[in-house]
Amino acid sequence: MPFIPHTEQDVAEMLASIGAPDIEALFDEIPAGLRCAGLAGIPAGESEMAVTRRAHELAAQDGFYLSFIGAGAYEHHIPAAVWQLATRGEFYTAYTPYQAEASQGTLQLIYEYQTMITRLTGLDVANASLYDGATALGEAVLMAVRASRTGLRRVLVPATVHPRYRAVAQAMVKNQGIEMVTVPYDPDTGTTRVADLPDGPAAALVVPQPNFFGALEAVDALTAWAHEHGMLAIALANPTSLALLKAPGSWAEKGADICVGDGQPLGVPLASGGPHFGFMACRQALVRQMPGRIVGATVDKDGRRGYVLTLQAREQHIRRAKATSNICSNQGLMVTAATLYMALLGPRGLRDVALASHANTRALADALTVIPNVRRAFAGPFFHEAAIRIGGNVEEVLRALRAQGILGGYALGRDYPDLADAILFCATETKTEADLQRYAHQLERILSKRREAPPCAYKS
Amino acid sequence: MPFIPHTEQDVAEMLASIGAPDIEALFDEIPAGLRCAGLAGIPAGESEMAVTRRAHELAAQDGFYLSFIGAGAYEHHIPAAVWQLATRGEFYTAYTPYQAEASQGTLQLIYEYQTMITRLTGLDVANASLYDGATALGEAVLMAVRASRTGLRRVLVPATVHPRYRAVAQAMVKNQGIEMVTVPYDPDTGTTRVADLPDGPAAALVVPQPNFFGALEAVDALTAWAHEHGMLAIALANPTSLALLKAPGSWAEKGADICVGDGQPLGVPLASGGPHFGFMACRQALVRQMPGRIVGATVDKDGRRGYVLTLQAREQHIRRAKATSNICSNQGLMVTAATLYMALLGPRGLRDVALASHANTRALADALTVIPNVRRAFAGPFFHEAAIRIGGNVEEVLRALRAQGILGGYALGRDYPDLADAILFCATETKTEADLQRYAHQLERILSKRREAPPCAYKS
Amino acid sequence: MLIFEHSRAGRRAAAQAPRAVAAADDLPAELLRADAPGLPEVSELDVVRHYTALSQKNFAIDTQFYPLGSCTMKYNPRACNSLAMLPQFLARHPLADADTGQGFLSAMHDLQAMLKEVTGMAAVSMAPMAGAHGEFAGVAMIRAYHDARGDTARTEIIVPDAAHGTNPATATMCGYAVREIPTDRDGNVDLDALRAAVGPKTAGLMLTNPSTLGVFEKTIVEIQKIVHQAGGLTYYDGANLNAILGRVRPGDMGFDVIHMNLHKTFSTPHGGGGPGAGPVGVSERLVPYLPIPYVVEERGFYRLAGEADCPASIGRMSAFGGNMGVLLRAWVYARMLGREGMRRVADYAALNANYLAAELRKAGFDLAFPARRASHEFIVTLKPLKDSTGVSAMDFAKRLLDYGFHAPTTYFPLLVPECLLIEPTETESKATLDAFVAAMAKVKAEAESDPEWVKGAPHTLPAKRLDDVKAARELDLAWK
Amino acid sequence: MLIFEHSRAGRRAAAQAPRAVAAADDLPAELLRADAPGLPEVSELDVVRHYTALSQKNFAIDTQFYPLGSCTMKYNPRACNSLAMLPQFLARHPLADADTGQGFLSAMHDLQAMLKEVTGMAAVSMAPMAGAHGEFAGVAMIRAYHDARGDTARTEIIVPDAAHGTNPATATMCGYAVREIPTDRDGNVDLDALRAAVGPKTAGLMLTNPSTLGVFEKTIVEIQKIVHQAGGLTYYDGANLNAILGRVRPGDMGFDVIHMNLHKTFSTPHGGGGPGAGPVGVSERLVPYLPIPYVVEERGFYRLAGEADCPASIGRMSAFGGNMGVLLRAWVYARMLGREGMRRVADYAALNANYLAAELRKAGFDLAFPARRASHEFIVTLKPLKDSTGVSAMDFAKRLLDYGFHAPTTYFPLLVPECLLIEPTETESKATLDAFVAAMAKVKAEAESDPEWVKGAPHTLPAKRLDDVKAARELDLAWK
Repeated sequence: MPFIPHTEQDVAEMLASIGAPDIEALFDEIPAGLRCAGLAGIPAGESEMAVTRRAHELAAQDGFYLSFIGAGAYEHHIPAAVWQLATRGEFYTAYTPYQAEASQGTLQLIYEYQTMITRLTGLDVANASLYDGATALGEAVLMAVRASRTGLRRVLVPATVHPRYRAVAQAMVKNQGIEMVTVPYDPDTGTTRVADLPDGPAAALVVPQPNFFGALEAVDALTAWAHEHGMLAIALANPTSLALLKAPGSWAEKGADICVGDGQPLGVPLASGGPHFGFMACRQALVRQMPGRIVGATVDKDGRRGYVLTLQAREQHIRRAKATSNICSNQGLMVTAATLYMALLGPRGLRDVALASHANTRALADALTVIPNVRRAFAGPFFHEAAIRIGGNVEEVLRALRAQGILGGYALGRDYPDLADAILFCATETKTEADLQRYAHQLERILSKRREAPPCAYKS
Repeated sequence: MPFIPHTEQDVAEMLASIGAPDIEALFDEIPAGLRCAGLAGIPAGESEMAVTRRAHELAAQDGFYLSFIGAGAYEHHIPAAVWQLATRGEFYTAYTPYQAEASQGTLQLIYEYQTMITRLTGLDVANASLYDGATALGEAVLMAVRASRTGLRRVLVPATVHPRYRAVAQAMVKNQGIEMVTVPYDPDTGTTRVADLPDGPAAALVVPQPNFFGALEAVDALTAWAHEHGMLAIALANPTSLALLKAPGSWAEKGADICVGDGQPLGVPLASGGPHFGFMACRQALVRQMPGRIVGATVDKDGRRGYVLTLQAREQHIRRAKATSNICSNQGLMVTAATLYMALLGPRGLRDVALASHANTRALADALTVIPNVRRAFAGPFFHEAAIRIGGNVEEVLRALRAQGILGGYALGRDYPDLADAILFCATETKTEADLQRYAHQLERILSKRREAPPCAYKS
Repeated sequence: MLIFEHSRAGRRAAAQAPRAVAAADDLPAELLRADAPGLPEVSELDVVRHYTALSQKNFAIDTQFYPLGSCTMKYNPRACNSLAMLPQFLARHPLADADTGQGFLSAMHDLQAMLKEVTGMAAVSMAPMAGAHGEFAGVAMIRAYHDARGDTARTEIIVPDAAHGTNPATATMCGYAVREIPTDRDGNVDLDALRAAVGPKTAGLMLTNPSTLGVFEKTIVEIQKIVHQAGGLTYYDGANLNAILGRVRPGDMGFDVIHMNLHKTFSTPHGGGGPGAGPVGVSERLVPYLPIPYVVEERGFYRLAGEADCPASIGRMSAFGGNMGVLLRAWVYARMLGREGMRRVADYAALNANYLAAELRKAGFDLAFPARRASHEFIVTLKPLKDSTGVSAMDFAKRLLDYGFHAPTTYFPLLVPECLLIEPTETESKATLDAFVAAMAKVKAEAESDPEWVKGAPHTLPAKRLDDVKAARELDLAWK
Repeated sequence: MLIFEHSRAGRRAAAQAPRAVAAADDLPAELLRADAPGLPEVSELDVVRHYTALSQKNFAIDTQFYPLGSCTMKYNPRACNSLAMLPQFLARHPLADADTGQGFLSAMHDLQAMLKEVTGMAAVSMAPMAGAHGEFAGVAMIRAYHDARGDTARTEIIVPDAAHGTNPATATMCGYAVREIPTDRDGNVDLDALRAAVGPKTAGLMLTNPSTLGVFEKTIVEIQKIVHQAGGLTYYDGANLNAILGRVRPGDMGFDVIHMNLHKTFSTPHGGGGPGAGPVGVSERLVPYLPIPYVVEERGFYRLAGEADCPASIGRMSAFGGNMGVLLRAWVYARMLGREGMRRVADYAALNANYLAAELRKAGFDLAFPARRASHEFIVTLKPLKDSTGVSAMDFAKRLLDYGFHAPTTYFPLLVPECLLIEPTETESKATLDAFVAAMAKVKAEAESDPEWVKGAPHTLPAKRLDDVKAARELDLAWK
């Protein structure tokens, strides 16, 4: 019996102790009519060996591609130490540290994580994670509405925020009667102009940096505008970029009030979409409105430093219907990985990753835009992602690239009809010069409709 | 500086403490003429990311094959838990447990391993490993010569012992004037006949079970013969087979005196040849002649059970020129894996592995020998390996199979000129019926010289 | 020591940095940060040694019996981890087209189908990333259903008082008022109270079964009918699915929605607080509202369904579709268990819980519901002990840690005073349960003979009793 | 508790067994075993929990500073492990043809070339599987060289008295008599004694440099010349190569053979006692005798050279050619270090050793060779402390464990009474070294004020002082 240690003798002794004739009897309180005859639709169990072989075959079927897709999930080198340590049984098979004295490992790690996030974001406090960047944005919107002195249920969200994030946040907040107002973007720069911010009061303005197009927003101006209009400023940031770009806590005069984002770039594999994790930091004054677990330092009976879950009165298991959120399990193991990643990279390493990613994307943009009819979609500075217009059928071109083992980027037309011929691409530090050239060469060939004999086999 | 934690300030402070002007000065006792200018032939260092990519590319280049090669190294399913636990830092980065109190993890594990080996072999004591099965055979020969009351420097070794093992043992013992006499095999059964054992005294007889051809030797008769002639019997056994076959300690009346073998089938990856490990067990009376580390149980100051390295007076660091062997580091981590493997498989699981391997090899032998001109090379029972004669050019056939992603086995002609048209093949529990059919189908096709259009792509 | 305390200006794990490139001189200076972020500056060995040491301060399934009620802390098979982390699975970009992920997607489709089968529901979406996330999806679907019918007067969700806090919190997040109903003496939902509570305002009911009290709701079918007759929908909180896997199916009980916690029932790791996965199954009428994406198969080709396929969907739950790596682990587990193995989960979870309850009772402990069968968990109340010795459930729990056992869940459910909610799971052996009973008995004896010693526990852990009050009062949430 | 004590008849980790097949009824009954082998019958969780707990009882580089002299316990980069364990590398059969392993073999060729470069030798074989195995290969080559010339009167190997025990043991295994020569007061080989020892019986000299005394042999070139002039060959024991990597090369010193310990200098793991790898490098005249296999490249194709290529080879060292997985780890490490990184190894190993020696001296400890530079390690003698307090080096070492430091090597080299051989390695930080000095000083103070406390150490470990004598006298080598 896989994973069940009982011997026949054990079972007999246990049933005798219980006073039950058989295991069947343990279910005698379940109405007979409900009892299920079996699970015919489920295959018979297989050995670890058989499932292992099957999984390897499926993985081999999918293979590897040279990927230039970013659009919210970024390929970075993950140090080998990260997952070798994160999957140690003591991290991997513990749960939420309810018994603090028996969970100092996880608790101290989260406290260190919270500290790292505050230092990246320039804000005072951070929580122990949310599901992903998109739900973190939704939680930030809810939090801002709760925290706003205005009582307003209206939040301004630029169209340059990741379309999926906007959709997820929308699904989260709409049942509470909160309105998300979309702010259009400047078609020249792909960024948000202060002039385009709508009139009328709102609880908060979301400020993405970099934005979905990879472009850098005028964060100081946007933040200042929000504060001037009595709104909170919610920063939405890429954590890698924070090693290079101004911390949200330093935007404008007073800094952003809340910062959220997706932590995936910090040591978490792409993995077809998850598990990733959302991070959230805020000013001290807002901490009681923050959702999710928070770890605090304290002392033990002997006065020695130790760590506990704190401010639990915000949470669902105490506050129930009045909790700041319904979140319970979060993305603890991802936070473990991210903490290891940030410790291994350090301030200079993370900055080097940001710089190399920026430089590679810049070099790729340069290489692509020498191809006839290919041009940058937007003017202005970008971080590690940029958009080109190719003046042709994007989906077809991407398919042709895929046949060469290259994932060329994200078709912006899927979300922005006016960008139907645009590709959003990203080249992180993982890309070599040869990789960039290969992309440029293949794109040039495809656009000029030249044939190339055997498809190149990076995918294996 | 990869892996060096020193800051400039650290270096300055440390040099000041030493009283040296610079690091260069620390080498001032090395004659100037010897100092090396640099290592021009070595490439510049690369980041973990770059080396990781390179290693993945090399691995992808090699790919996977459907392998039916055995010949001393066997593909078995390795439970995922084995290496996840064995590579825990506490096992992976500790060393020989010289400080017993700080090494109870490794010491107890080795004690458990020794116990498992004694139970598999049916002998009294076991050591903590040797390099591999071949060197274990060499050590067993040396040990038998030391232990033999006859003082003879002559050992009988059947030709059915793995040719590489014979070569390695030969290289180990020849400088000590020990002669290894090869005993011919019966060409009908591929086993050793008592009648073929040579006259004249010797210190020991080696008895392989199964032998290199996968065939089962008449171990009782051979062992009895050795003992009747005043020789020690050295068993050479496959550890998987010991779950099914009679334990060497039970061979004939008195049992084999020493048992050695390669532990690789017990949870150790094939890995192009190593690291594997050799195991060795013997009767209690011979323990002081045994080479290598041995762990013993004892008690601590409070009378609680604990474990230490023991009988160190046999070893090189104490006995120096008079040691039983020069071995120092052995294959500790492989022993860790093997212990985990044996614990996970248990007596029934290991027996199931042995039975399934036997059944698969039998089924494959049946499937192959219906092909015209293909016949078993030897009559008689086998464990999980058997030889066929194909009446054709073996190397050419193996090459054709390889082109289909199949490694068809080992060409016996490389070591046995009279078996030039023979292939030694093995089908462990990892093979499915479809795998066996695929091999049989392809061999049949190749031997009948039919062409098959696109090569099958198990190799990826 | 904190990792920051190992930091030394200029130290770094240099092998981890990419080749250095020039500063980003093309970026406007006002957008750049002036100072480096204050991450620790440490070596790779510092990191490995620090976090290895930290890990050793945790209790975990891999090191201790961890009978944390309602959390299903069972063995996490190691193969689930290694197979979910195959390089190709890890490397795949979430926005890569479906034709680059047929292997992965086929496994997802397979899991989705298996979850449909074990719950008996009409369809499943694996988009939610945790149990509470699944609850949100479920209640949002209930709301979408009523809204689509123009039935907007339904503003209440009924929740038993024994429910997990996530239930009322979820109802609030979906814009509903919460109406609590009491539990009767036997641990069942009070049917009269339920009948009194339902009405035209009833949007639905959220119910955990087996309940958080560790017993199966005997009147589950009546409950469902009462709510349905009032026009409400029924939500089945599957937190305790481990207790009934293969024995009884929520779909067969007539429920409209269920969420599953794969980190519980399908043994994906708990990871120190996640990630989990909270797939939802629905009855026919809620299928149009399922969260996206889910996996669809068309002539052997697998892909994720999106907005265009599901116009009435409550929408996306996350940017990229769910905790795929967790789902892969669940898939491996489910394939290893198979149909017989799944049923054995409930069988042996029930056997262990009932045996442990019986043995503890014999050892002098009071069960909260002694007349009932335990499901996969049960409640001991230490009220009498507290009254006689002053030793609380919290003290008792802390002292268990000294004996090498993780404590059961304490003070939940809230209805039972000084309670321990104990869930042994099916993967623990009788020997372990017996050792736990012995430790429980020993702590009880200690409480009776030397209550101060127990109140001072733990005595042998990396930290002694930690001061929660100080932590909340003098907030120290980041190192300075 | 032993794993056997968790065993229960009929229990098993069932997911690990292949599909059951019928008994092997075709095999003769007399060849089958009657009883099942007495392996433990346990669940997968039993195994995971038992061995996780056992692992936590170890000191290791990943958890403690481990200054075990002559063992080079430096940080083992984690990438070496994960890359050596890529599925394709693990799956490849050792007898698979070279064309199925060009990726793997090219890495091996690359490593072989790098090892040639760092040693300055004419050729390298990576066949030996540990340091002692490399020594065997080296001395066997020396013998093969003399034998090939018919120079059979050479029956002695000269070994300094400070040598590792493997040196004389190896000489014996190769059929040689051992002639020991003394060390002078400064820790150098006594040249006069060497001159007196060499002669027509001299087959060769085995020398460790830097020596086991932690100092560089200043007269290394003279030593080599004396032996060569007598017709002997010279063997360079590379156990301490970490001290000179990139600074000086054995080949440049005129030596004929060197072995390297990749688990030391190239940071492959020590694994609780192996596996190591002990490649050998040789001068031109020994090239024909190199052990097989080694990697050869012909027009971009890589393969292992065998008997046919190398008719004069001393032969095979193992069935399949070496500890390939260990070599892969060394390759990853070498590529990450590169040429500058290799030289830095010696630089910072020397810096750490000399700093630690200086600080310990300031703390009142006696260095065995205070007038010498330390190489990568050095010796403290506790003779004065032993004389005044009765606290031995062993007691001292055990007490260090209580402070969370693995003890240095004790009682080796044998020449120095009550010695601690201390090797910090380059991967430890100044802060760690300072903490170690503080612990050393504290133990010294304890020895002076309360010697019995130190003699009773360790006090805080999973076991107290273990009885070695009983272990050897009442042999208990397997559980019954």
